[in-house]
Amino acid sequence: MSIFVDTNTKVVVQGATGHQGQFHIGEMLNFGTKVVAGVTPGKQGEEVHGVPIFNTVQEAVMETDANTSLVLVPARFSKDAVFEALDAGITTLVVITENIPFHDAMEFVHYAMYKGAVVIGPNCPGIASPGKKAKVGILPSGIFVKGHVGVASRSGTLTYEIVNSLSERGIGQSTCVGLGGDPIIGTTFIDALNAFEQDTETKAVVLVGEIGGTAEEDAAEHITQHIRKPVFAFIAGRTAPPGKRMGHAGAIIARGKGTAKSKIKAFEKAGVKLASFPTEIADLVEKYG
Amino acid sequence: MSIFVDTNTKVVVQGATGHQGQFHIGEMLNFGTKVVAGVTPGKQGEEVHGVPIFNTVQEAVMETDANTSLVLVPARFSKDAVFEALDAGITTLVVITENIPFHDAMEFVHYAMYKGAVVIGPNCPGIASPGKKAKVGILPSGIFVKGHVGVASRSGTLTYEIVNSLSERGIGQSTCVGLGGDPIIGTTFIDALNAFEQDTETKAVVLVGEIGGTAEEDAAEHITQHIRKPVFAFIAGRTAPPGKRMGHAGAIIARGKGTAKSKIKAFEKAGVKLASFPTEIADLVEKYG
Amino acid sequence: MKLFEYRGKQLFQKYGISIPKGTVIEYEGDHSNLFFPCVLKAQVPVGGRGKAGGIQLAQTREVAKEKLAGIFQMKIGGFQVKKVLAEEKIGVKKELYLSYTLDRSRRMPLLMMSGKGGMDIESVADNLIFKEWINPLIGIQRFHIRGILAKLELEKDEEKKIAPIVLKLYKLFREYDCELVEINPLVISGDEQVIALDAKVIVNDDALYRHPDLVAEHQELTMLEKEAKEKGIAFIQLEGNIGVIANGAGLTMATLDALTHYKGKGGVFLDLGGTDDPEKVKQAFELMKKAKPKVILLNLFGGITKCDTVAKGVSTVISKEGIDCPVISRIKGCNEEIAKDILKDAGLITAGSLQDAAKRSSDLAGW
Amino acid sequence: MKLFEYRGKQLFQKYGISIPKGTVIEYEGDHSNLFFPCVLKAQVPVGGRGKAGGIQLAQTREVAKEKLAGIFQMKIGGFQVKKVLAEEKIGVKKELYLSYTLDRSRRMPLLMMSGKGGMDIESVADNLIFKEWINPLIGIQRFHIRGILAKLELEKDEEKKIAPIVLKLYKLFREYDCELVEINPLVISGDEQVIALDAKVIVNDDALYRHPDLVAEHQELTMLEKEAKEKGIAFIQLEGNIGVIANGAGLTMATLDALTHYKGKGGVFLDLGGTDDPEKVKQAFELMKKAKPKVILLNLFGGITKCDTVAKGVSTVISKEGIDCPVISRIKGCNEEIAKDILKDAGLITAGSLQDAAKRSSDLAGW
Repeated sequence: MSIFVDTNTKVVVQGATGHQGQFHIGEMLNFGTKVVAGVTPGKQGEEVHGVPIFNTVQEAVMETDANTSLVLVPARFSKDAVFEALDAGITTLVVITENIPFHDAMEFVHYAMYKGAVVIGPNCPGIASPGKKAKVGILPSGIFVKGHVGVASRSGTLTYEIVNSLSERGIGQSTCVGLGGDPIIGTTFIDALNAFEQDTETKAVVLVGEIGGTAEEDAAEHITQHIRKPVFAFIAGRTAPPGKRMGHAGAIIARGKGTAKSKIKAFEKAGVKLASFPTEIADLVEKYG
Repeated sequence: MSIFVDTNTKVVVQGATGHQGQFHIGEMLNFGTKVVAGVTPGKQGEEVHGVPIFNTVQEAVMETDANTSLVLVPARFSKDAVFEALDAGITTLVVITENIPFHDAMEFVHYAMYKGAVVIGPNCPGIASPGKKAKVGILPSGIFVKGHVGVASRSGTLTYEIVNSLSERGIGQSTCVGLGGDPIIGTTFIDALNAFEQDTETKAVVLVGEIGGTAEEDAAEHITQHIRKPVFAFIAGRTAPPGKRMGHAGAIIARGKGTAKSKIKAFEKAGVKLASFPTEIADLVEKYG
Repeated sequence: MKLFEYRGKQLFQKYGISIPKGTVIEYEGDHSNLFFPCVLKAQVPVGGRGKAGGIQLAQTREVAKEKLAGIFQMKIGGFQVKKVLAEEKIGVKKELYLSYTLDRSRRMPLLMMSGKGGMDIESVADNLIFKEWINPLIGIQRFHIRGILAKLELEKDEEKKIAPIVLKLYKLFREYDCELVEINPLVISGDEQVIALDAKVIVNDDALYRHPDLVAEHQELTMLEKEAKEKGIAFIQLEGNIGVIANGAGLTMATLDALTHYKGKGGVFLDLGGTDDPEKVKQAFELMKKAKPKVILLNLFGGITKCDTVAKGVSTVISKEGIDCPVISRIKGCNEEIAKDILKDAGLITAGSLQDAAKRSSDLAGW
Repeated sequence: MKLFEYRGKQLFQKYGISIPKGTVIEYEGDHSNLFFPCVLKAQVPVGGRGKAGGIQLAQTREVAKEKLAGIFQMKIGGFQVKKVLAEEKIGVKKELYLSYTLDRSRRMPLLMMSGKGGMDIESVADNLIFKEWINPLIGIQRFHIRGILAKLELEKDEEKKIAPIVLKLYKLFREYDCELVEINPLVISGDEQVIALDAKVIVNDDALYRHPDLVAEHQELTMLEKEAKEKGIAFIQLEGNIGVIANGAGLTMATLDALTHYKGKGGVFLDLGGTDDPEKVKQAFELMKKAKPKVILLNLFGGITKCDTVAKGVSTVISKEGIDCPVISRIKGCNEEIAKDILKDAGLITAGSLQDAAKRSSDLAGW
């Protein structure tokens, strides 16, 4: 198993013919991902790395049975793209695009719930399962090793660093999912934890959190009540001052909420093992067994 | 068993203190229904037949664990009332109110899907299960007898007539659900058929259809593919001219669609036994066994 | 409520959808605003006016006067022409079809477009009509429009001009609580303008209270139907000569159907609905009398509406005003016996079953 | 983007929410529109101005001149006062709190109201703050407003006046893509008017393109932060003296945290993000130099952003303009070895691990 993506994952890329689209279709194919279609209005009939391009997601789904969409379209067209994918029957969406207005994200996250679909992101690097040869997103392929640690993270590069250090120690990953750095995201730590708890391939979970919001506090409470697998965590932003957006739109201490202190305290209370430095996660997991 | 209502049904009545509300709370209580709360803004603390009144559905749900709502509020406030009930966690709604704008109904029907809730109606008489002593609506109590025929209908009085004639012959009912006479309704024949097919208490199904739309044609196709229990039907409006609304907003032959002829043909093709007169349904069911 | 073409076009204009230059002629001699050449279009709430001669071209004032006189004499589909719309003639390059309706099965607005505009859409092959469903939780989105336009095989330039029309028409459809808005044809003119040549707009009656700018006109109703509508009674005039009163729309329809079974023909559909108010019953019965049926068939199943309430209302009218046609009644349900007694006293014939009542009514009506 | 109080109040006015009569004073000598008595309110993008003396009452022109001179001298929360709002004084009967924010956990707008207006909402007891969540699929509905007002124990008459304000503020919140709109206090005045005494409006930066009427001002940013924003670089000035450059927000934060672990203090947060463009790296490094840190710590994990691209950008700046502070780098990932060579050639110190780099930077910065 794995979470959110597996060997049945068939990817359509929305925004396929742009620079980013072309590059990452190639990278995903190299990873072994079944990229079956691309969508760019007006470019029906073209191909990118042999992948056929369609005008609409509906046509792509009808022709290729795509079930997962990678959304790479610019922020101001993203809501439309997500709605289009959902109405076309896509059940898993990975939204890479950043700078999507929050109100747009709120609308499509709830519309996805109505459709019973999973949205990962927005403003996320995507998801990769090395064992299932399924990568939907822009994560660097080389850092992954097949294994039993599930990783869920609000950040990108920091996660690559952590995954890389796990891999260097021979600690492989079941699935690594980047949840996104925005305040409004479709899949939360709780959703990822529930999926990892169910996933027979995952033996331990690593959460990479940061300041802003209460996602980590919510997760801590959820872990206490529902999660039996060991959880490790790193929280970025211990030194961030209130009121400043630390690079991510979601990484901000606002109105007294979202401090690293509060998150660390909540995790400690829930028995989660915390690392002081990113690469220390590998030490903790190794020590655990 | 039964469908949509059972012994766990706890009813909150929205629009409880009006004339209709007071009368039907009494009737439902007499039927044996667990009417646990009423809602009328500004009347918190009052009682109707001993049932406590609350300002909001949320308070009613918190205090009484109501899970089903009967909506009796005027048409122009109905959308708000349905949204309120859904956000308060109500999972089954029976909307009696007629003359609700279609666009309002479309919105709340889909919002109910998002919430995973069942909406019966609008413009319907409600639902009754004599065996479960659960009636949510305005159907006359005296006509029902406990038994094994499931009835789903787009009309009110016509259904009472049919149910009454079944009861007079000693043919009891598992559940009788009035789906509503509007073009936009929450629960369709297909939904009711699926529920009756699952319901161990139901041995045969009676559908009461009428002109307008393609609900009967859709149902006929569904019966062919998915329904194993015997189905009997009556279609009203064989003599209705195109373009006239026959009393119900939904009973109209528009743009060549929705004729009785097309419905009868579809049902015949699906093996549904059709009655020429309302009371003939009882003959057919009796003959069947 | 079905709007007249010219009224629908006023709404189009409000939403920025181009329409031909035109003027409404309110009576035969009203020529002052005419221009030439012009197309004269009878304003009636039914289709088929073209075939009936309700659309005519006039090149000069002379011809226009003559043709207007003719059109104002016409009855089309039973409706007297009372207004004529005079419009400039548009040079047509392409004719498209564009509409929004309600899809009852999916409970959503349905957008339909076709490259085959200008003809009855029901006669257009299915594979030439393209559809997009608009989920009411999100409303229209760019992808709907992009998707449907891509299928119409238009020039890029035409797509760009039509896309905003598709969007604006949805706004009108939603904001005016429409059951139908249809532009057939939507034309691309010789000078590359996109113009709505016709307008069919049906507003949901139940939402009219939200649109005080639309005066309820209900042009498509007969005089008696209008009177009934004002009184809140479901009343429909049909072709036959038997008046049917019942409580509940389904029961009323079933009663009409039963008549047909016995070769009778319903002339009035009158549904008392769920009322238990004798005054309302009285009003309804008076309305029925005005329709002058040859026989009246009263079919009741008493529940919330009690049989005796209806019986009292009916007997009040008969005892006060008399009645000049036979009334057959069939009564069942709550307070059935009391009702039967009242009606017998009033001189009505009571039948045992619907079949019996329908047969006797049909025989009496002698169709 | 946080709007100044007076700008927020202009939006309130646009949405029909009453505000006190007032005028904006653009410079110290700008007295022409003043009226008396008036309240003088320093316009700064931070809270706490009341305690800092930024709100003062003036009964006469004399007093106003004197007080304005004082206020225009002030720096509040690090921000020089550049505008003052002069408002009529409102007689207060009741003070309420009203706001809409984003609930990140539920992914919905959150409506909050309290009868305890006029104080810091964080200091109000939880059971005195009432909440309604607004599902974005349906937007605000009557029941939300009815429900929350019922809990505030207001007079019926007051409820009726406040309900439309709650509705209008939601519209503003939604239509202007806000992260926060807050009225604290919303007052019922002595003469029973409902008036917004303060206005806090934060518009989502990413949606500013939809609001061309709002000129992006970003009053809350420093000069260098504004420059960075224009160039699309994530750059934040902090209190310390070590400049941190990394790629990715999480990694940059983690680098700052590592410094703190070794008693160092970050002075600049500079996130290169996912760029692989040497020109952008160059711009970012120049910006870093302008911030004049005592030490620069460069921490890279190469993936999409290749290590050598960053190294090239940095070495270009150093070779051209020189550098007057030590630069410690820690490089890992894609093209790590090439990058290390480039940086060594440019005279940078390379460290083996983040811990090592952080320790050496902190020691050099000598905090």
